[in-house]
Amino acid sequence: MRYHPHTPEDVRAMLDAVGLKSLDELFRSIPEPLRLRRPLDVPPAADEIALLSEFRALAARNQVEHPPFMGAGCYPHHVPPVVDQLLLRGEFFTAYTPYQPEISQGTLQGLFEWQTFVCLLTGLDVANASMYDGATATAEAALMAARVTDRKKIVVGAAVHPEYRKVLATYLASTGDEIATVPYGQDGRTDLAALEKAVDGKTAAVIVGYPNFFGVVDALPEAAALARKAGALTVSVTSEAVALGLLQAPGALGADVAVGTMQSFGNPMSFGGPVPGFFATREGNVRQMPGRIAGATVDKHGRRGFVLTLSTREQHIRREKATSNICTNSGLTALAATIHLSLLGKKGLDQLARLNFARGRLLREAMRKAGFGLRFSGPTFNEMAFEVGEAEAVVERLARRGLAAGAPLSRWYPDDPRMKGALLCAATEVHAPELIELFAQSVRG
Amino acid sequence: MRYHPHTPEDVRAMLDAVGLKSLDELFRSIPEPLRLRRPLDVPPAADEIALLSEFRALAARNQVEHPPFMGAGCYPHHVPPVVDQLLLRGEFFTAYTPYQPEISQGTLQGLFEWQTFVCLLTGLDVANASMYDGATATAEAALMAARVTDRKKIVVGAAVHPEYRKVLATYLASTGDEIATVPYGQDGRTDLAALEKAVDGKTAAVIVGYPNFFGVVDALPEAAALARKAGALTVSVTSEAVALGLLQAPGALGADVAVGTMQSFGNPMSFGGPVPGFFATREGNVRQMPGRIAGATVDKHGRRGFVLTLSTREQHIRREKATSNICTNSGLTALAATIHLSLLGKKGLDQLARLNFARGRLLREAMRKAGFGLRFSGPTFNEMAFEVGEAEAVVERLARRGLAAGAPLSRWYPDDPRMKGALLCAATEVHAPELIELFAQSVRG
Amino acid sequence: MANPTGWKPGMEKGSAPAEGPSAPGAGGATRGLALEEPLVFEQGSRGRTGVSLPAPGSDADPSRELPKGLLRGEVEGLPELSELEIVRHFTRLSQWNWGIDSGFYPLGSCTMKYNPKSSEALARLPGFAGAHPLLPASMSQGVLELMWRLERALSEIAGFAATTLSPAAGAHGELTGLMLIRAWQVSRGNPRKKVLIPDTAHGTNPASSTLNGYQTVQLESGPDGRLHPETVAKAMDEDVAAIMITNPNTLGIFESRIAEIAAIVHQKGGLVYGDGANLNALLGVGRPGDMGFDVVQYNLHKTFATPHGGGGPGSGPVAVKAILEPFLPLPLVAKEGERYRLVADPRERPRTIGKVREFWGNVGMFVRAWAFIRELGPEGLKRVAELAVLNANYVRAGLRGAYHLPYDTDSLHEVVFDDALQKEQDVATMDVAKRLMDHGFHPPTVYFPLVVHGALMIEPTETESKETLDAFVAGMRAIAEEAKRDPAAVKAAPTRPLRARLDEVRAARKPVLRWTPGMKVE
Amino acid sequence: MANPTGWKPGMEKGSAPAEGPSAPGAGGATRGLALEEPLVFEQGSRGRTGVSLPAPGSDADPSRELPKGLLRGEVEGLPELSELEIVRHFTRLSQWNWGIDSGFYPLGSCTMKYNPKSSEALARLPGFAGAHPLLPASMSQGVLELMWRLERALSEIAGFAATTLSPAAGAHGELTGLMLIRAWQVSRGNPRKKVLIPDTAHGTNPASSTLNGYQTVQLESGPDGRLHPETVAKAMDEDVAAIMITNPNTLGIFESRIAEIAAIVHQKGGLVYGDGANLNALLGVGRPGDMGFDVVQYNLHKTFATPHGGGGPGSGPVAVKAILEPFLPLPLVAKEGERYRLVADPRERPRTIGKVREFWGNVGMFVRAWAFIRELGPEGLKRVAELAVLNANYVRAGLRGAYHLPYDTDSLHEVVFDDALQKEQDVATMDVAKRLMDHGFHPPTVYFPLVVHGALMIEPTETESKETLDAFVAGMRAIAEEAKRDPAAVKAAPTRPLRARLDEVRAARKPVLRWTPGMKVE
Ligand SMILES: Cc1ncc(COP(=O)(O)O)c(C=O)c1O
Ligand SMILES: Cc1ncc(COP(=O)(O)O)c(C=O)c1O
Repeated sequence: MRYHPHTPEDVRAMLDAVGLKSLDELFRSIPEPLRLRRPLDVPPAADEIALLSEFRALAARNQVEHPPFMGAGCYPHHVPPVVDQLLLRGEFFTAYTPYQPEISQGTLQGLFEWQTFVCLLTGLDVANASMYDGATATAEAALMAARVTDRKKIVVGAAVHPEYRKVLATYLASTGDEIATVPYGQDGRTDLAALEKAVDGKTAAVIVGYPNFFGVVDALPEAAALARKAGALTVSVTSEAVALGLLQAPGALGADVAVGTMQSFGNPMSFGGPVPGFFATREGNVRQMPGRIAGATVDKHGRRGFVLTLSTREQHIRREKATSNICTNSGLTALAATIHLSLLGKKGLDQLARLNFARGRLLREAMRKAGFGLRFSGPTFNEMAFEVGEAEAVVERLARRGLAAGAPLSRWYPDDPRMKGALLCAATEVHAPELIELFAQSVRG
Repeated sequence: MRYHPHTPEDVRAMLDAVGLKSLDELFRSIPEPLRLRRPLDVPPAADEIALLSEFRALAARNQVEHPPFMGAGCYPHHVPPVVDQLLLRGEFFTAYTPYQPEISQGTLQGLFEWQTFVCLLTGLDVANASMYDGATATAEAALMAARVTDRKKIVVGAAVHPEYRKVLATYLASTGDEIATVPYGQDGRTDLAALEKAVDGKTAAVIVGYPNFFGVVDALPEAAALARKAGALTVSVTSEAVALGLLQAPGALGADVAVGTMQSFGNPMSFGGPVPGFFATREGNVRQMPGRIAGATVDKHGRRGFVLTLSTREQHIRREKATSNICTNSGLTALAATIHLSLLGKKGLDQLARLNFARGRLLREAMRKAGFGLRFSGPTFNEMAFEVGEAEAVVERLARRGLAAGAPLSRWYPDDPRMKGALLCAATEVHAPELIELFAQSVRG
Repeated sequence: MANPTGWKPGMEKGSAPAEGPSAPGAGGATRGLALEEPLVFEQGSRGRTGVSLPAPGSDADPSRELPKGLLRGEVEGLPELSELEIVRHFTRLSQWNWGIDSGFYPLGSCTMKYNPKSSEALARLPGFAGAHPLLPASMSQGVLELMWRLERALSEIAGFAATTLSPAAGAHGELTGLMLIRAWQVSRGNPRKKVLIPDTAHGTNPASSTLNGYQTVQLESGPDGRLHPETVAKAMDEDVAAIMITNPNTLGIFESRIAEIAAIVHQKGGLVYGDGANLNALLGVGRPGDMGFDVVQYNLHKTFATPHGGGGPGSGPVAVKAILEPFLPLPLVAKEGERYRLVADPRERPRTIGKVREFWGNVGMFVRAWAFIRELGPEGLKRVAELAVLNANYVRAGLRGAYHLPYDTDSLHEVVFDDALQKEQDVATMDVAKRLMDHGFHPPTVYFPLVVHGALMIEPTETESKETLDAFVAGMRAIAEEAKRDPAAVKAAPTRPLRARLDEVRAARKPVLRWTPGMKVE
Repeated sequence: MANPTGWKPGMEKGSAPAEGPSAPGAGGATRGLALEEPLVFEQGSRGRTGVSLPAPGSDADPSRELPKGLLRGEVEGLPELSELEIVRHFTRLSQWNWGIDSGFYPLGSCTMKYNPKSSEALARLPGFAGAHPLLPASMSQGVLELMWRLERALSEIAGFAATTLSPAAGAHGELTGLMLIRAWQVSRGNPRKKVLIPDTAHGTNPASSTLNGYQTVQLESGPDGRLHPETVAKAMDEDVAAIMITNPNTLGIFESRIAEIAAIVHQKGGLVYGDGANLNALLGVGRPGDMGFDVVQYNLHKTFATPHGGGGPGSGPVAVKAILEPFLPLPLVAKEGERYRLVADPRERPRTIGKVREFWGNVGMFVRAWAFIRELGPEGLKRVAELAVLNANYVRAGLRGAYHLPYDTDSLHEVVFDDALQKEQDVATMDVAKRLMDHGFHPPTVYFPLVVHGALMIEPTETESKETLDAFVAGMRAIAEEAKRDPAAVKAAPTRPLRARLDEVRAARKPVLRWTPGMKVE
């Protein structure tokens, strides 16, 4: 076995050193009734050649020839090959949480840079070293808001990613915090009148998508104003982080917390995971923040270096009093995003964001020509919902041609008749103009 | 341009420092009539996304779904992914010839290990740091033999790879050395009677394939005996190096020089190149050997280290008196072979060689069942010529089904009627038994 | 390990003496060229970029559509570098790091085993990496089948009815498991208030219980490092929703009385949660599902060799007994004939607790974990446990005498020593850990579990060779000797890495958590 | 470069003083953890392997078919290690190495520019990497089209009628080019005897000429570093087959009188060979084909950014004027309608010199070179030359005064200094080179070209930033200062890499060229 270095002689010598006769004896502390005395019922071992062909066959049964015309929380973007070649350096991907900073400066400086990128994009003061994903980051944001405000009511827009809201609900089911969901208007933005009603003195957080699940740039400033008035925190949720290259930073619009995922930078879709969830907030909340944080310090010779810090918030120190239970996070995906953002830089991000906006216009135009209008009137970035009649039918029809058409919104909003024919589609830099044309034509069929 | 760091400000500042007004002025030493005053007529720049799709489209027009059933000097073998992930480490592949050993110990120790592997497999004393390929290695072997023996006649078996012989002829055309080609017998091995006649007091080298181009294990010991009697060097040529895991080492059978390629270890076929040509010989010839050589020494604190050595043989020191003109070699492909051989190790190489031999038997058996006999009666490893009637027609027919059938020998032996229906085929560890069956059936059609 | 490179293992005093370099450590550590590298934000020049992007192919102008107030210009502070500059930046950063690929990494409780490189190639196949999570089932049969097979295999390996693949890491799995327990308790009329957790437990256990709205009751483990039924019986009542047990526990000791303990808890209507982080010790040897556990989480990034990535991502599937199956979070993968589909609609699973992660889980880790299971097979998996336990016990035998062993009970995949013997020279666990770096080893986990003062928690894993363990033991023993002979040298460690001991107090006192223009840290 | 990591650029005296580490060099070099690593043959244990192979699927027994004498058992001496051990071995080896990805690599004449990572991804596409060279044309249209397009582009870039892609490196291209010249001369009745080569030429030029059966006549370059028509005229006669000229030459100086020289040679029936290794200076700015050259080789691994791989592989296509086209070696790629095919049969090209390499050349390098040309386009290629020349001249300006400039003639993509000024302190070029390592730079090419005693040949290439060049100039100047202040420190260099200066004399005197059991080198 290529992963097991032990020769028969090694095993014998080591058993002697340990003073045992057999490998089985190593487990004598396990009562016999608790031992498994049959081979596990899993397939027999495969050699590497068989393994590769088996997995190639599996992979071939996922149709990915054309980039999907959807985002809905996970976006098809171009990842420059250089990103992955750097990620593959074993010193990065076979390391673990940098508990020993002197020999983990690479991971630590990388995380410090990640935190800085998150702060720059969100316009907030501090960020952590990553979360599991956007959904759990949203739930943790709600919990942090509850701790900070000592209130229990979470007000969330119905246009926030439905998966995120489901996870939020699942988390809060055990904590006794309550959730009030606010409807969206014809423009696909949070209904501000309804929001105003929902927000009160018991409100810990107001959660808005930015852009929201419909691809609409939601009324973050207005929502933040209402929240501030009520003494609640505003949580901005972003799953298409490229938009933050074009849109005003959430922090600059009044958000106190910004969460979501940076999957759009440096990370393949990988059927939805892993992704770099992010969490940023204002300085004042830092000691209530969940997760790891890298910080700068000096070594005993005065040279700058980095360490994990403020760990008195964390489970390994505070145990049941910790701000969160998170331990392993999404480190490597955060590093991937950091590398991609470093490559993009100021010019590149601006260019990429404008390009995505432009591709969104091309998609809208092509669909209009094909006879499909927008479901919502609000402003969009690179994603928008179209009126296509039988959305599910369209998806099925295009699937037969190997095209992933988009996400029928009725799946998440079964009770909203307006959603019946709504198909959520996205176009990015990977969708060449010709492909966008072809897509629109195919939707018409 | 992502590869050009110069900002307009940089360019201006640098021109100032240089004391010039414009970039064009940098070229004032080039007489105007010699300047190119129009843009080069090459396609306009492509962005990375366009680049990738353009190349994917090109790659898609090479049919490689099934492993080819041929070797003929380039062999389809499984390369464990770990090999390439180590090769991709920038410190290896973006370094050059280790002229500065203190910061090139990785390359140097790797080459030292490569040289050792070559020596172990060939059973010879010394090896160099790689050649361009097997063909030029063969030509250089002939030239070295001429230097060592101070003779001008090179005797080469007709069963030596025809491409190697062509290159040999091309090289020797300018040096005035003469070539005598010796026919092969019904068994596909060098005709020893003819060889005995050909070898005389003017003979510098006798060159035999091992295995030879027909996949036949040639009569190396007998040839070597004849050569030795005449005071000539014996050169053994191997392009399927996996065979050396099963066959007696050429050096042990009397070869004075062993050349060929180790492409079979760690290197993709890549349409024929690059490949790690190898060159090994006896201690006594070391100062006549072409190419770089890594050697062990100590640093000023007595610690073992490695350097390029015996460079007084080489062009950068000896110029027109050098043993060869080679400078850049095939370093990275040699490193790939070194990594793969290290992974295989003693057990793995033995297993791989026996596996290839076994797959060769399966192929022979499957073809026999399909009604195709062997062209040659000599012993084989994983490659052999079959009698299939219209070889070119078979190749065309299978090509239409995306199968690479093998190499029709008549291409290289147009004047030998025996070759009319001969198809040279190979089977390795990548050809699963079922695939071999399918192939034989398809050949029958 | 033979040592032909011209050096004798030993250890440098302070820095290199004039007459020559000091002898490398037991792990071969010495010093070599390293390169300082500023933050990416501290480099570059206006107008540079490291990417090559297509033209928009349209003259769309955002300011025509988006309210001015919602638009921003270029993001101030972003770096501007060429691709080569970025490559050098991250290449240098990586060179400051220690990974499993660098050398021995016996970080206790983290199972730092070799991460197969073939798995990296497989996870990058376009069919997996390029799959959108909302692809129609007809377009994603390959990945759905893989998830289904992995779920089946995991359920078999730990001995449970079903497994959810959703949780993103071990702690997330704990949280999910407790949610399931809560849902079950609620279904029986009352969520209950408390969760029993032994003092040897990992910090995530109590933290997860709190996050679940449960109050943690800590149980004392016995002098043999085990949890005793009497202790549990005393604490167990109708307010207790569950007990969380790690088996083998964080001392590497098997909770041999688990069956009795489970009976006590069950008897009073509680459930038994198993923290499966240490499953490596049990693969093919014993199954939590056969020991009285009702629910357990796996750490795919430990037991199943998916890379730790400098802190993540991980994957923490949760396996349950049949009674908890109805509550599993969505999605699940269903096989219908030869077709696979995601069951994601709560209307199909009305009692589900809901969702714990967006989409379907860390699928990239599933690919790697399944590849690991496929390559090892039944015998290979059992061999993993045997060799992991053999390695740990071999190190244990090797360090006996040189370091104090707080619990002399049989241990399995890891062993915990402490600094009691070194304390006499005022050398602490942290000093030993740092000195190990100078020898060429990653330190073990330190100061955990909390029941051991100054714990040194060593988990070698099955992929380490006897030679490596011998070298590690030699290094640890050399440090123990040095602590007597020259404690100052140990306390001065590390001397070989790019950075000497870092000031963690300062980091917490004056937090600098992000780059800001002109930032100075001195 | 701003320097916020808490150190001031400077240079250590000997090794680290007790009170703390010494200041890093101008390139950021300091010391960090490095790991000794024995040879792969000096490790492992009987029975280990690092591979996983399928079962034979047949009970074939070689001894039944192969004569006993031709069979060997296991190969004695081969290593036996696990995959993890191999990964650590080569990971550590790589960490001892310096590449372009590590930092500045101004190795003169070698054009060490950035190697695009996207090209690595492209060359690994199964359609390219997995293609057998004997695939029928119908199955290999993609790679054939790529070769055809590359051939067309190369011919245009250097201004020639046609190009052969076969040669595996620059020297191989020289050899091929001279073979073509010989064939042409023979076709005119007489191969002739001599080849004229200036004293500035690279060693491969005379070596190639010898390998071609020609006698080398060395020509002296003038005080301005250029070859003068008079010199050529004196040497030129009917015995001269050709002249080999590198332009710009190895001093980085353009041979501005090339046209006159070519005329002289042509006039006497000779041909003009161009060593194109320095084409980086001319891309889009001038074309050898327009300067009187009849044949020139490219070094794709230099000008066109294919990785140097620690010594290779390279690729050395050869471009020719129409008169030489009939003699080109095979194969060539023909385009017929929309189909591409290899012309490999001499019956189609009766005057071909034959073949210089097995199969079709270093195709993997073709993919990368074509990607480079495609990404840069006409403007980008010209920009390459402009920035490469700008960078070289900027370094030249920066080092003026600190180092002696043997030729004050305008230079293009590289510049050659020498150690005349340092010699007074008995500090030589080799000392300066080694000291540069301590600063964090790869040394320039040293002691070449031979016309400059103690040459320091600096080629920055276009992919290096102004900041990097400034740091390099600072480092070089610091060394010049140090040479006056403390020459011993310079001569003691390098002090920071894993190894100090290595004993090359010993290596040649007592050659140890391979591992042997129990080998000792002390
Ligand atoms: C015993 C134990 N339980 C739980 C965890 C938490 O797992 P994760 O880090 O994947 O969240 C760990 C990981 O460190 C652990 O060691
Ligand atoms: C000027 C010059 N000519 C020729 C060569 C030989 O090229 P190669 O090393 O690719 O054979 C070189 C490479 O070092 C060179 O610098």
